[in-house]
Amino acid sequence: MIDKRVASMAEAMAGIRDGSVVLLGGFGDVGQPDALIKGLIAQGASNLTVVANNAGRGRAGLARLMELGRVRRIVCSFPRSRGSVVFEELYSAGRIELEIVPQGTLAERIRAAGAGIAAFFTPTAAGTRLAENKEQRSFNGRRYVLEHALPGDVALIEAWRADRFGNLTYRESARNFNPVMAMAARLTIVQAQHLVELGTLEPEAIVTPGIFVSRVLHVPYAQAKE
Amino acid sequence: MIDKRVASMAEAMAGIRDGSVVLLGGFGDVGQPDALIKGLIAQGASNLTVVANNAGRGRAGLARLMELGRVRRIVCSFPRSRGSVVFEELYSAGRIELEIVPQGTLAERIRAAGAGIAAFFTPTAAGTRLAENKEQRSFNGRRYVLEHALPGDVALIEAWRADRFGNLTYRESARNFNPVMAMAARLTIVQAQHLVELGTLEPEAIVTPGIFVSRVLHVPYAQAKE
Amino acid sequence: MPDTRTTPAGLSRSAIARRIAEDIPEGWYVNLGIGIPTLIADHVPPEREVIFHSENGVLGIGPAPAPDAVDPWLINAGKEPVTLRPGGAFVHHADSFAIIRGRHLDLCVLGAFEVAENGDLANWTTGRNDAAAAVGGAMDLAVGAKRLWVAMEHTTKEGAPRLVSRCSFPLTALASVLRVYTNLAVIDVTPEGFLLLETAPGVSFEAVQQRTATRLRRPTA
Amino acid sequence: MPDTRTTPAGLSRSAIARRIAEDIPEGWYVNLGIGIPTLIADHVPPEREVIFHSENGVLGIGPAPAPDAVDPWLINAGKEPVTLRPGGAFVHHADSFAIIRGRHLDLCVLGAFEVAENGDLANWTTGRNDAAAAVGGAMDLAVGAKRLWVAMEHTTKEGAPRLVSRCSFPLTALASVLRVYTNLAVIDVTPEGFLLLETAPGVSFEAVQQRTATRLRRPTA
Repeated sequence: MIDKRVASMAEAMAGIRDGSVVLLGGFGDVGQPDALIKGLIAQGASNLTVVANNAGRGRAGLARLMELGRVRRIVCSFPRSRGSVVFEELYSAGRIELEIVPQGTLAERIRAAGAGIAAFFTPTAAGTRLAENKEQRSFNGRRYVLEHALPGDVALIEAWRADRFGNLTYRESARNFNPVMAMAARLTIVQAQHLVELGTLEPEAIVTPGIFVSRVLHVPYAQAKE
Repeated sequence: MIDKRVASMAEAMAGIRDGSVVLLGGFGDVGQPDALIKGLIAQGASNLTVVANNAGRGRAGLARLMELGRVRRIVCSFPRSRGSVVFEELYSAGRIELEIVPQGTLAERIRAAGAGIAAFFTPTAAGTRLAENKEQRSFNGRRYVLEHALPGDVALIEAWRADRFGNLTYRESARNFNPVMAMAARLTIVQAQHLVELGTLEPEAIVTPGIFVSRVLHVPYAQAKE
Repeated sequence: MPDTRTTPAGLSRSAIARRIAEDIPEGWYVNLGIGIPTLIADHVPPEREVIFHSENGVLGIGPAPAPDAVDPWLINAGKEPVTLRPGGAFVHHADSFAIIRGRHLDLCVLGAFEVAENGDLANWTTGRNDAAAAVGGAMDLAVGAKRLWVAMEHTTKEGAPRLVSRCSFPLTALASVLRVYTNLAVIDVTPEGFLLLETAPGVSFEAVQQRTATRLRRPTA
Repeated sequence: MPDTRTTPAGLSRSAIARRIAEDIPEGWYVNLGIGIPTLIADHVPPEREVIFHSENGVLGIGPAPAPDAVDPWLINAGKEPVTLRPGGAFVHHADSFAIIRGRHLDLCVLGAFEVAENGDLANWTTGRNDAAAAVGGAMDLAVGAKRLWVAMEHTTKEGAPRLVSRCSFPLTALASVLRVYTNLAVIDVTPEGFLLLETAPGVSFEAVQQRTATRLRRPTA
């Protein structure tokens, strides 16, 4: 029987290695896999590259992981926002590397990794500072920038419903980066609000088919936001 | 009030011009917009480029459009299949141009057009006859081919349910190329089995949001397959 | 530099938003940036159906919820709670930016630091000691929407013009802005440079020209 | 060329499919090509959960329906009616080929005209007077799946070997095939060329070698 459900956080986090590239779902706090990030903090992997839209807020979650010195490099579109104090401290102290990527290019680079596309030409950032030292080329008289796939070793994903195959649905705007990141990592770990019986999810409405998912941990809301 | 529903086939087909690139949804007969193809035959546009997975079967639908001499060029992955008699006749007589594209490259080129990506590197066909005269480049020791976006002037789409905004769902494997083609044309025309009230379609389960859709024609099944 | 004490105030931020809302017809798909643009939605009458998109994968955003009706899973790109109108839909981030980059939005309205007379936009970083500036979706929106309008104050707080011959700040996108709405005027970007379409009540062409760092043309009609 | 009259028949098409099914463990995501590969699904016992994928956007294909229970909207890539197992899902064509190209399938089994000892695959066109050959999804599957196996008759009907030092037909993909199952043998493609793993009952190594156009190695063990 295929069963991707795991019974404990330790099992969910097993095998994440130092130096991993970790894709973190979420947009701000919404759709962010809070419990798994806590689990990663406890698990101990370090020297990580984190790919996420934001660079953490406050002192918990991703900010805590960074504060512990476990993140060598962050790839994101919006590092500096209200409350990104830990990132600001580390960055001004030269203790974290930053790659800023326009949000759509970030999403598309991750999708490309999941879809087996090595690189693509996007009009975004053409002629700007973020395209410096990148190949630029004109198609039909318009300028484009060559951007490369951005695969992860691990993806941490928040979902709404999951079954034992790892089929997933999301809730409203908590979908955001999660389905794209789920495609793009060798090890995709999901925290799901609800576990449901196989066959319960409507085949037309499954957003992430289980083929992209490695492990599913049941994390009801109260526990996730504790 | 936004209302993309049209009352007649003539209204659905209005403005399709000679020389258009027409994206035709469907995989074999499933998800194929039979009624709209008939409408296009009646509408009269000629010198068309048709982008579809297959090159038509029998003497009706796409085959009929070709037989009438209205298709100058076809872009597809699977031209020669059981029953593709009209295509075979035209092709061996030198009366139709053919571009063969691997099926995944076809889908991705159409998606790229819809997503504003000018070109991308795919491993598919690298080193084969279908990559001749195309740019090839290695990434991480693997060979890739540069493929270009394939936009349409018109897309003809079959959907299961539609509302007045043009939000769409599909039925089972009739989804296939339809959502991708819906994104990639300036004028996207839908034949829908069911028209439903706005707000009836579950926002989490809409596959094609109305932003990609121009017109919706109600074509119940009996009528579509008449 | 003009004397800020004599600068005509022109329109309030809310009035700029209201002015822009007048120009958005029914049926458009629209993305609104942070700042003045966010205020526009409140000025589109509910009977005029305009579909608002947000980068985080929401189509059909409605007004802010009552404080006791906040749905924590439903936010906009500014991370504020929102509602969904009937006919709304959710997509993932790659599809959301396919919508943006693929020229499916009829309109995007962004704030700006500067707009140049060739349509260059600078709105993501002042470039000063700010290597970690947050670009978010601005660059995608600026190149991707069918129409890019800018909503901003005509000058900085210090009175320096924001409509310039060439941007001094790092660019967000080249030659993208089609129109600028400020507290003083509505100005089109044309192949011949800035074209002043209208001024705010009580504001003269000369007052706008004085606060603009490059030549404004007037309609020839 | 070997005399076809004395060619050992070896396994039937169905027996080749059954042999391959033995090597597919529970939990794999598998795409089956047209021909012998299609027969494999019938030989995987239902209690062993293997998830079959089809290019036209179906995950979780089940057995063919009864003739009176055909659902016209549900077909596989061979355009035959199929069923969907519990836990199945539908995706669109770009996502379906993201699954293929993105190395998410554990296995793809295809038919072939020829396989070369370096793993080159030729299975889409004989290249003779056939400029309109149909490639379908073969090239994507061949480069995209984690493992590519081939199922085919060991020789042509005329007795010509299909396992060759270098393909004579136009290639589908370079250096992609990992294993070949034929009516006569199971053969791995290794950096040192073809490695014969087993022969069909009553078939000798020599009989297989005689019908193979390049050298077969035997396991050193």
